[in-house]
Amino acid sequence: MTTEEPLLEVRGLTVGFPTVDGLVKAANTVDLEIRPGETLALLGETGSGKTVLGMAILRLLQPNTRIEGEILYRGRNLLSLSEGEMQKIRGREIAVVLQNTGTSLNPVLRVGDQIAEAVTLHRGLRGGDAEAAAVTLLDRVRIFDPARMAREYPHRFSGGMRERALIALALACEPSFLIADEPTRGLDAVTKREILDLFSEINPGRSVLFITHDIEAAATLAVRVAVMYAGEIVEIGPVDAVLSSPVHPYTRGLLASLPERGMRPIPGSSPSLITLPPGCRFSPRCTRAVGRCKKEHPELVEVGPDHDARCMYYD
Amino acid sequence: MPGRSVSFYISLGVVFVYCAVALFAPAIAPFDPFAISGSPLAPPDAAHILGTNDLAQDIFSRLVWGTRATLILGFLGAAISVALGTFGGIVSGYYGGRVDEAIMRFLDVMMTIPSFPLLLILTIFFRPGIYMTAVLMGFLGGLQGVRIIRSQVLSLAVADFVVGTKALGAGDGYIMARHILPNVLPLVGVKFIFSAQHFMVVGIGLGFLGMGDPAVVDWGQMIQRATQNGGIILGLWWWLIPPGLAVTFLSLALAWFGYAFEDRINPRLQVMRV
Amino acid sequence: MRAAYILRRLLYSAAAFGISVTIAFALLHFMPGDYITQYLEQIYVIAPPEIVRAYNRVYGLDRPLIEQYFSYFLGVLQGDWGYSLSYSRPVLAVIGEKLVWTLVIILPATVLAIIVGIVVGAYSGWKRGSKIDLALLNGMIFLRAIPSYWLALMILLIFAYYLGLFPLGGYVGLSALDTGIDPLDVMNHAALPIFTLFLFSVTGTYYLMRNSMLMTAGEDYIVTARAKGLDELTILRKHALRNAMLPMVTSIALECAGMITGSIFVETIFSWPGLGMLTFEALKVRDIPLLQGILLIDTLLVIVANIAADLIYPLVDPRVEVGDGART
Amino acid sequence: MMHGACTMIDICDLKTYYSAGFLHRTEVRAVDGVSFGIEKGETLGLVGESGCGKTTLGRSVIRLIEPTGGRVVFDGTDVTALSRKDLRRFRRRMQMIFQDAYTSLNPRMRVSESIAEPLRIHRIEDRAGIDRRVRDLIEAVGLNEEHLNRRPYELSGGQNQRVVLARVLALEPEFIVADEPTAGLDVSVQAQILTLFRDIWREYHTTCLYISHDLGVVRAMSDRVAVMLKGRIVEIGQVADVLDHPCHPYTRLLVAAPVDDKEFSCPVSAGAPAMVEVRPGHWVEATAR
Repeated sequence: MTTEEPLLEVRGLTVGFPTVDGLVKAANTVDLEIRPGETLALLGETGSGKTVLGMAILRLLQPNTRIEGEILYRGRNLLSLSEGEMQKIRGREIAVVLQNTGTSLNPVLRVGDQIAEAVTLHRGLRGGDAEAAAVTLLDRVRIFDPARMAREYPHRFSGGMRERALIALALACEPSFLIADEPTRGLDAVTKREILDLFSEINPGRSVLFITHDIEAAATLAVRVAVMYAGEIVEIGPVDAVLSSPVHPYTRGLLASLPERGMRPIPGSSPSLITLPPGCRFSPRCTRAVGRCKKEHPELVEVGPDHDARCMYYD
Repeated sequence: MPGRSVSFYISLGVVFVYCAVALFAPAIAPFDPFAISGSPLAPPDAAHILGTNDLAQDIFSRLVWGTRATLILGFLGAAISVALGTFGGIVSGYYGGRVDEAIMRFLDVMMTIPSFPLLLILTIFFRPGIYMTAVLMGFLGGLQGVRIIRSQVLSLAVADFVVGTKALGAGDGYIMARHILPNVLPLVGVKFIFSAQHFMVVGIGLGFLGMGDPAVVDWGQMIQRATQNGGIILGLWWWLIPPGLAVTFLSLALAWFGYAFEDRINPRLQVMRV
Repeated sequence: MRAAYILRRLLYSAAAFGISVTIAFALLHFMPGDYITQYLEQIYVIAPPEIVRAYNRVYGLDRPLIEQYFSYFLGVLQGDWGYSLSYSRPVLAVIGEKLVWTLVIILPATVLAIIVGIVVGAYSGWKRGSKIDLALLNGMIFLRAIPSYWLALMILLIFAYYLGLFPLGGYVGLSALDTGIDPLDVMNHAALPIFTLFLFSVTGTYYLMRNSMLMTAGEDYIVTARAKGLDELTILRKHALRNAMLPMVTSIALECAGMITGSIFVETIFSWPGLGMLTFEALKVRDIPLLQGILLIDTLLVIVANIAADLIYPLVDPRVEVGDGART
Repeated sequence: MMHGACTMIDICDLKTYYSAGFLHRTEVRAVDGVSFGIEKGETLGLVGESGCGKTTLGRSVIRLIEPTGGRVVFDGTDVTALSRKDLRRFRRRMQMIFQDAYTSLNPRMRVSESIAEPLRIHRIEDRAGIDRRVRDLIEAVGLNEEHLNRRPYELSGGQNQRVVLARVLALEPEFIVADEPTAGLDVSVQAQILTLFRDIWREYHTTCLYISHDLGVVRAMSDRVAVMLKGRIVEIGQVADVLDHPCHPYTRLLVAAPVDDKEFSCPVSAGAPAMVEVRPGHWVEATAR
């Protein structure tokens, strides 16, 4: 299956935000590929760089951000496209479901109109046709009485319904690639399950980058999992391999931290992204770290079939 | 943001110079501001560096003495306004409920009455001296301050750290003094600067409209004399321009200081501004 | 629901007006020294007691206070706002005449200030941090710090006195004595006052709009719009502008009170025969009934502006259910 | 009725209603007649979706919100009947930990001031004594003296939550209401904080009401669990009983149990809803037919 041409390929992506205190290195030489039709979960904690990676693909980061590397989508480097060309890709080829569901819809426009806007823009449908398309989309994400809800404003929608509306918006032009940024954050257990079900249902055959900190959600949806720590990918592989027999000490620690898996915490805290530790970024917290770990920066190496990890022990 | 920081110190410096002039007015002014010290409407010369007015008073001396009135109007007014606004805002926002309801309804009504015409009528009847004028302005301005402080206190009053301190067994007075007040102080500081600027401009405006305290020299009355007694017709720039320029320059310095100060204490705004 | 809401706002404004009538009355009747004596002192060195008594009778000052209050209140409601001492005419008639002239300069100035302030402020906020934004911002801060009377005086000196482009004051030229009032002539006289009031007001609108736009530009729904593939202009027009304008509705109403203050100075300096100059003259001769009337009309203007804002707000913000208060 | 002999907290028919709206005043029954008890040293988990009234219940129990009706008896003292003054003195014995540690600390206070504050409010120690206690406390929660001079924005979420714990522990409370104290934290930090809580509560023998929407956390932290739905407790019992053998339809939905499990079907009541003991110590609200 690795022989298939990837839909999107990230090569050596480095993202930095200049701040008063120094350059925040949010992502560091990230290599990643998303294959046609697969759901890849990008798993990481706050500040690991997972959201930055997703936003960088669509070039939605602040203008003063420093981005290096390549993002190849169907062979075209998105980072070298003009803003106009990029606008044709956003929403049509690559769509995104943003986090912060509560504030991602424009409060003064009707939900249906916000969806119809994308339909008009990319599919050329106008007026009533676009509205009808919006209603169909709302129906598809299981919003009850879609014709009526399309005419409502976002404040009438509950958290779960807004999430659905955003998913409908992302699906408006049948993008071949969907980025979902923490779509289950802040949702109740029951609603979260419904949204996860919806995701697996609406995306057959579509490539999805599922950005999350929720291991359970990643296990439910993903085919492959990439684990990020301090701006780099430390482990990537098939979901079963990574979540049941993790290799990297961070992945192991993360899994052991789960209340269901014994709740054994990793000591210490994530490093500052301005002054990253030398050598392996995880070494200050790693119980197995040896002298070499603190000096040399490990590369991603193959540790199993289609399964890579960034750790000296496997070098 | 070095630019902002530079303007912060420069504007602060200008305000200090004004304060110094006010403080040492007797030493700086060459003449008694009320005394007849030459011939009327004399153009600037060595003795009268800004000439004389129609009453033959030295304009430069009057300008120097006028600084005092301006600063008293501005800073006393601001102090009263900010004290009232802070106290009212904290009480109203913290207690909420009926107290808040009563205060807000009262303010709603007061806000409907335009404050400057109201101030004019109050001035006519109280015939206040300069200190009372400052108090009057401060009181009217304080009513608006209550709203601004209150809106901040409303969110502070339900903030976890306030509820948590209540859970520790702290009394209301303690919470307002130790937790609410320190968190609104930066806002109060900004409000103080902008209020001082506003009250100086308004106070001098009162003088300009003939509502000034006749016992003191103030720039407003100077502008009024100059405009009403022929300054424009005769084109006597040294009579017309200096007092207005003095207040404009001070107003600018305070405004600049206020914005720079706001930037300093409000990192969120700082990020957003530039 | 909507009718109930409007009714409540109206009742509320009526209460505010009633209280301002009361305040006007109280201020003028409980203060030391009655105004008739004060006024007559300006005419006679020592006013003959018969004349004082005659004036007191006409103005009802010999009756009990509470009776005076009710008759004043009823009078105000019936359009009897008292009798101007200096004009020897009913206050309302004097005010009505002057109000027209004030509106002639205030309305164009306000409309212009709102449009320019919103457009420039929106641009500045959208392009935050750019050179143009910083230049505009600093220019506006500068302009705002200049006292309105000083601004008016400088504009008068420069454009009328030194450059001679516009008349020095008044509302018509001398030729009006022969030919009657010529609108073009009036416009020529009104240009500088309007320009001054515009400058005075535009800074506030600009600053509010810029701040509002800064907030809006950072919102998540702007990112959503960008992620849809919309171009920047459409995002600004369809998504940012309307949200950023929401807080402006109420702010602009508040600016009206500022315009009243500004017009007092501007009209005085340009000798424009509106409410502002009327205020100045009434102050000069201590014409208390007239000042009372001016306070009431100013209050009414603010009330009208507030009601307008209350009515407009639910139209632009769907989140405000008609029936909730529009403002918090 | 639902607890043993050494009850620490006894809540009886607690009600907290809010009224909202201006013209059309509507009443929201956030807590609508809740009764349960917590034994000494026990942790009771409280689960339910957002808006079910968990937070209101937690705050009403320690009277941070005035309940509309009902009683809370704390170790023999009727908390709901205390005067404002007595309540303030009584607060030493019961404390609260909030969801967001960052907003739980005054941004203008240093860590040392925040931890010392409860001691000062209750005038527990002299100056030197407070200093010593603050040092002990900061170590107890796994931080060190150099953190004492910091302010909340200079610390991470996890560190702030430790400071909050130190501040709360300063009074050595017997009862703590913890309202989703790790909801905003990452899994690895959550594990650090929760193990710290568990160790300290065991050490001090603290009674705890632990509010969370995360069933995994509740299972790890509590002895018993109560399930809340629309202001009412619908199921309560030992953690394993309730989460592994849920009876109430809502609990079953929450834990995603198979729908047609006949063995643990919900009791049915003919009249008003009432709690029924389906197994020893496992109570379920009977659904109305």
